[in-house]
Amino acid sequence: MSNELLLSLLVIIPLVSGLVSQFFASKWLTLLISATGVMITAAFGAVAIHRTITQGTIFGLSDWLFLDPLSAFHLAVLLMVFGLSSLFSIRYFGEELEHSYLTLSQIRTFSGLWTPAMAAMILVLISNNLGIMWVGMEATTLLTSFLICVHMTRESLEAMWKYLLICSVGIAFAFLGTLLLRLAAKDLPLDPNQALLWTNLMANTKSLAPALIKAAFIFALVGYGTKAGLAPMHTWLPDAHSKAPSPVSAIFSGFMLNAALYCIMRFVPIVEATTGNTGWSLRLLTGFGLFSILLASTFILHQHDLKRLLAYCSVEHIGIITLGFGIGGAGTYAALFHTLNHSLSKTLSFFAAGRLGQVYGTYKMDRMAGSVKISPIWGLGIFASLLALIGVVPFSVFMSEFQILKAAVDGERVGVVILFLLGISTVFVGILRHALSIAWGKPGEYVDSASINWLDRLLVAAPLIVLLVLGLWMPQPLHSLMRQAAAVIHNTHDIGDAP
Amino acid sequence: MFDFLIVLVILINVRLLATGRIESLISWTAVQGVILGVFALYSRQAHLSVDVFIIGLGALLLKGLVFPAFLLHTTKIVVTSRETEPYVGPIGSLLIGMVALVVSLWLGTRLPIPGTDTSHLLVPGTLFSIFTGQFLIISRKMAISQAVGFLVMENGAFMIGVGTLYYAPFFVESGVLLDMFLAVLIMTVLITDMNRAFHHIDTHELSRLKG
Amino acid sequence: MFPLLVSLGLMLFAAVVAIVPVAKPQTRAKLSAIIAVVADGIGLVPCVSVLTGHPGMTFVAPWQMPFCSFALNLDALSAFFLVPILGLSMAAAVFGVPYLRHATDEANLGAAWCSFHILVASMVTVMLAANGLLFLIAWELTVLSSFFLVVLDRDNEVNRQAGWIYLTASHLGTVFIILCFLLLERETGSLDFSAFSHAALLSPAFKGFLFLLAVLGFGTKAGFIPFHVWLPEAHPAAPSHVSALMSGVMIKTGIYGIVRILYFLGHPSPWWGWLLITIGLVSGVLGILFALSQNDIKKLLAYCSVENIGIIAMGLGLGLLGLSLGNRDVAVLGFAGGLLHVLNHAVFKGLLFLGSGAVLEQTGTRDMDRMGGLLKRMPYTGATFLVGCLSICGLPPFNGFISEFFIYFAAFAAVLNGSLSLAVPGLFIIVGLSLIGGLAASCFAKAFSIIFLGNPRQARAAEAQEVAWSMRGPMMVLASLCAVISFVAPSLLGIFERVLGVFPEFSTGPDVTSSLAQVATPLFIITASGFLFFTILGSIVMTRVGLLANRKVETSVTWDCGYAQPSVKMQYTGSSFSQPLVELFNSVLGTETQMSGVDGYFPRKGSFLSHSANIFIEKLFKPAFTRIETLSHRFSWIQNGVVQAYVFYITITLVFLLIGGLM
Amino acid sequence: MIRLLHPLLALLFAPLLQGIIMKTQAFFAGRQGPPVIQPYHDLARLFRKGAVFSETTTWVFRAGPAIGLTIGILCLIFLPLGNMPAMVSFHGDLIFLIYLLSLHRFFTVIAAMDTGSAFEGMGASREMSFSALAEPAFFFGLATIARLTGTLSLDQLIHGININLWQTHVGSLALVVVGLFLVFLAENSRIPVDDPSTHLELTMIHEVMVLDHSGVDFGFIEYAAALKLWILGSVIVGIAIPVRTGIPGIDISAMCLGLICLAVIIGIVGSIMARLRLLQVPQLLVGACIFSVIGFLIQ
Repeated sequence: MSNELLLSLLVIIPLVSGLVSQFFASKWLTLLISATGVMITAAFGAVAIHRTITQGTIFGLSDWLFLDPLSAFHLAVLLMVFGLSSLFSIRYFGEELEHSYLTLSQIRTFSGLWTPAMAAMILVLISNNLGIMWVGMEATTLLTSFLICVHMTRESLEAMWKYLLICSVGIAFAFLGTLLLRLAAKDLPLDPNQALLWTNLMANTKSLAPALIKAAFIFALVGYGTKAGLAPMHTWLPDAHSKAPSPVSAIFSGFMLNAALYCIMRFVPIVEATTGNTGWSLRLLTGFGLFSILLASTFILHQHDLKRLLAYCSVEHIGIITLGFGIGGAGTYAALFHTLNHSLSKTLSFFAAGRLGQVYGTYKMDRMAGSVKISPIWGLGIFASLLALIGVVPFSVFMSEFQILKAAVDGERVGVVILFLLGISTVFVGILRHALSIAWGKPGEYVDSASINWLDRLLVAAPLIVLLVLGLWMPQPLHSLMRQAAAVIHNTHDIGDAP
Repeated sequence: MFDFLIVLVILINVRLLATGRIESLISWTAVQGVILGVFALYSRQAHLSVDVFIIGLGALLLKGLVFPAFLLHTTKIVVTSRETEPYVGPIGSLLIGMVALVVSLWLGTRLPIPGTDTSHLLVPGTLFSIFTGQFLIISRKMAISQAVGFLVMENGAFMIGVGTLYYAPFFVESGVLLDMFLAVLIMTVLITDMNRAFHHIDTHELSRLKG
Repeated sequence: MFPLLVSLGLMLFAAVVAIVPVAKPQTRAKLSAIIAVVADGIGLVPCVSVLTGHPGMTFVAPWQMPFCSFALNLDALSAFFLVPILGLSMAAAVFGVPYLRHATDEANLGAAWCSFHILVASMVTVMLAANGLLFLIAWELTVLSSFFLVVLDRDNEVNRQAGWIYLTASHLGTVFIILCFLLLERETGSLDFSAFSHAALLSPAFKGFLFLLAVLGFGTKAGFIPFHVWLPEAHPAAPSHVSALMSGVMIKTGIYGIVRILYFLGHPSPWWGWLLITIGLVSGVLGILFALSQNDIKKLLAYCSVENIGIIAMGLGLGLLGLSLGNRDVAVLGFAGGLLHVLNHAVFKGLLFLGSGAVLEQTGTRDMDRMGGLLKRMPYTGATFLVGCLSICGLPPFNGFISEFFIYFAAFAAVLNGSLSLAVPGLFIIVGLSLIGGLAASCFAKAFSIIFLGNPRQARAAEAQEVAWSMRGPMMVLASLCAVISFVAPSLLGIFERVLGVFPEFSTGPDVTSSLAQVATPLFIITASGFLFFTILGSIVMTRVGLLANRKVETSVTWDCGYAQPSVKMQYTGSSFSQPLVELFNSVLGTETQMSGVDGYFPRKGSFLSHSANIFIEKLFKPAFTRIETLSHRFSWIQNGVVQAYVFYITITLVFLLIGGLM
Repeated sequence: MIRLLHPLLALLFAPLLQGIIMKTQAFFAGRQGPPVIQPYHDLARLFRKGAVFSETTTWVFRAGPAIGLTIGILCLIFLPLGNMPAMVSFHGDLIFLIYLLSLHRFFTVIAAMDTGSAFEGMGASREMSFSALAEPAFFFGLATIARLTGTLSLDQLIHGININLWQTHVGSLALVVVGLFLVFLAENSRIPVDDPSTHLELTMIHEVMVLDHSGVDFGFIEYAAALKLWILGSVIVGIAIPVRTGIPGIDISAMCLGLICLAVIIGIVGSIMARLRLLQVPQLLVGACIFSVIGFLIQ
């Protein structure tokens, strides 16, 4: 199969499966088709990633589509998160179907938007053209906004409105950023059709106008940063995450934020090369990262709602990732590693929160006590994932945080080290307190224990095992993929300074 | 001719800042959309091919007719014609608008566009539109006004896009337009839904989710 | 090294055995405990051989992990710490089999044993690790596995709270360790310990900073005041055999860490010594005072661990001071005393916690004021507990005295020969140690007599029975070790020679042996007088038996100045026993009492309640945490729910960045 | 052979010191008083008696007195008297000595607690509290002198104190002696800390702990108490009286005279002072500590 076809299929299959799912009257079938679409895409995606690893960057559609190590790495995370979330959506909505809470139209809304949203995110990753990347990102916002409202309540409407408005504003900035980038390359002797291609821009950084590039980066940073949930643009995030159905929250936190961050990372090497590798953009990233960590940590301390807590935790972790990118050097590698770790653990925690929420009928943490008794599997899931999120050994989150810290210490960034540690320690204390009572507190009287099947076990075990293994052992292919991805951001072929 | 159109856009922004009526907001945005459509077609006259023409015309139709029509339709449904007590009154809005204009002009001097074939008002005009849109979103309470603010922002970005790039990839531009279309569509649908759920569209009261 | 690897493997295997549902939980528990005992035994072999003079060993395995290598190193220092770890684990595993059966329900049994084995395995790895990251992983696993044991009794809110405090404190401590390692890595270029020794060449100020980080980080684990707050919460909450392990050896990993870092840092500055001595004095005196005011036996023991850690810190501090000021005798004896106390404390604290476990199992309470008269019903437990009490008070002829004697000796040497900057700390140590000794004697006289002597204060105490042999056995072994260590003390000097020989500072300059030789004769005489003691005692007892042989020996009620109707309630309780001292030191203890007195002509009922909260929790940590929480509330306006405000933040950010970026 | 002399002296004449104290007190009270050898009569009588044990008690109760006596005898081995050397001496023997006494106290206390009696518990509690404060003062005093004489062995330490040292360091030595004397009073349950002559009431410390002991055991206790008085007394006298002529006759008699004087002083203090309130005892002991501190500082 040619690379062209392969890359196109990655977008087409999900779109088609979203469309197909609309034509069936069976609720289960609709859900299953959507999940099948995701799985097929995942298979093709795996092939594409494999090709990137073995053959290097692959291109398609006159270079408009490509898959370089950076996007391949993100694609791998995406596929993992979507694959798991789709399985979980069967379980999650299946539970509601059994109690007939869901109508066919709601299921159709979900299926019709779920895989197209995936397609949009894949488009973001595989498009070499920064304009198309923007289109994909905006499409993501639009497609996912109605996913928040699968259960239409006052609060979910409010959350959706905030999400839509804030992210649209942000995305508009990102659009301007993209245009400014294009303007900076305006007089380059390039075919206009090829002028917004990232690879072309990278090849011509010497002749770009620094002032415009800087402005472009600021707009892109604020714009995509809004979508990524960087503080202080993160405000939509707790609302949207807490009101969306859990599978949707899982992809929000597990991948959508990273996709936006990925867009920023596409800008970074251009900016750095143009401004003479002074670390200007990296300093901005460091600042946003630290601010996100600290601000999120203050909100984590007094949260009462589990999903909001997890949402703020996402802000914190996106902050950590951004900080890692901002530190640069080995920090970039660590940030990529953290992306993977965070996505896995956050996905699991949203799964668990969702299922437990169904059992308890609330997300208020003081009423969700004793989950291990109520549902051993999911109770364990939420507890383990919360531990993983706060960086407890031997989960791999510890490793990536350690590496980021190491990069900061090696770079003699005293302030960064102190603030970073302050932030994650606060989060540790704040989350741990809740984790203990959620796991082992005294459950309320009217809570039935939940039913459990093999899918539940799989959904808890799979991410946990991966997190555990990565915490103690780094597989060579992943290692080299992340190194190459880091090299893409550093704009070096020499990847010697990464671990 | 360019400068004239850009000044028109800026003046319309000022008008938008000063008005409190939703219908007036929408119709002035429509005018702005039409101007931008003309702007797009005019600025690309030298390279006019079929796809560029389609994009230009599409932008004119969408921004000048379709979006305002959507919004006006929604306004009818939700039966609200006036802003209830915006956060900032007309005078204040105008003052802030002037500050924003000064900032935009200053930023324009810091952001020279390569080449000599573009108007020096283009960047300030764009930024001013962006700021105006932002300000509308921040200072108005009705959800529709915020949608209008979003449109104004997009108009600004559109202006610099077509004003400087005589030839943009068809896919990118059409993708952008499609996204815009969807965004406005979803916003209007959502506003209708919200109106059904809350019996108002005053976003000030949409503040149950906090902390 | 091979036996240790086998030992580690077996421990992990035991952990697996404990949780894989192939047999009944009880069977699995027993099986895994047996495997663990075997593993501990195997592990002890190389440790003992290294301590007896065989060369150290290293092992490096390929491990795919950035910055990490699976490098293990067994030198005399780690062997010295490993011996108590493995030994006490063995005792705890044997004790745990019958104990846990009562302490937890069957569902938790597998998890409890699994955590236990991982705890031991990770402690062993901490001792062996020769790479910073490997060390950290093992270190954190120690915390995590013991955390699960602390919260084993999960329905108990108090235990969960204890678990939270424990994990939080440990984690915050670990942050400092991580920083310390990372800085060492930055300066030496690798996280391997072999590279860390280059740190000796750094500037004194930087080394001082590293030392401070190590004290903060490892001191939290060791339980230095004021970082000790987790200790009195977590140790009582865990099952007793685990408490024994935690108090006996786990907190010593903190001491190990400090010593290990000291080995890297080369020549110390005097203030390091002063710092450790100050910490030691404060921890020692306050620790035992807190212990004195407790009614909960396990809490008492936990606070007492703080005290003993203080004694260890004093020894190490004195050693450091001697080293930095060039007084070899003080240095060697101080270190040796501190290290020996590590070993000794493991033995007697393990013994005491096991004893408290036995008592807890029989009486169902940790409140000493509900016990009493148990010596008659549990003679073995009582006798071994008494040995533990005597040892922990540092009374001859048991092992606690030996290590305190080292420290005294070093302190007196400092007072005798040193300049004033050495003599004054030495004097403080002498006084502090003697005060601690007196308070400890009071504390354990109270503990032993309230639990084991007098009349039972409650029905369950009256129905207590001696525990199973498999619980008695470990206690008896540990009790006899208390005596044995004391009696073989002169021959232990060679071990210290080797342990200190690893220290680069000691491998150069005058011989360690000559300094150690000073205590050889005293130790020999002390040992000999131990035997003499028993000889004289024997003859006196014979005399007594002879004298009483043909005389009338009666039994009666306690005379009590002729009061005819003594009641059980009239006995002195633990709180009344410690009342004079508690009142004397009330300003630091903050003991609160509530009394409703007996009033009127026909008084009905009076009540008295005393409660000693930890002043550091109440006055330092709680307010600090509350403060942080209130501070965090200050920011909640940011998320005020108004979408306009949210967009406003974005605009402001953008404008600032634009102006700042393009200026 | 001379090394055996001091232990023998102590074993034989320790009760005599108590007799002297009683005689002195009687003299001050204007009474005839019992003969000086009355303590020997008491001991003999006790050793002839049977015993009554409380049902509550265990072996700990029986072991207490025997261990106490054992320790009293063991301590004598390490004890010099002026120029008269100790049987055995080593570096750090003073630490060992103090801890042996501590062991003695520990067993006395738990033996008392074994009865389950409120009175004895009270005494035990006080004994432990006060000794915890007395011990640092004792150590402080010895440390001061150890620094002055430059040795850690009690034998050499006492030996090293002579007229010259007193002349050069009279201030510190005097303060240390005062401090040690206060500790001595406390450790031996003397007025103003404790009153051994009453056998009832809530005011007692040591005596109340042995309420339930009888017969042979009580004899052990009494004898051990006498030995303890001698042990601590000989340390104080050794420091306070710097007669080191090297002529055995003069040295020994000087020391014996010193011990008798000490007994008389105790008697006088016991006669002219009242017992302190319990709350003031810690202040006294802290005072003793401060004496030693100043002694250390001004050397």
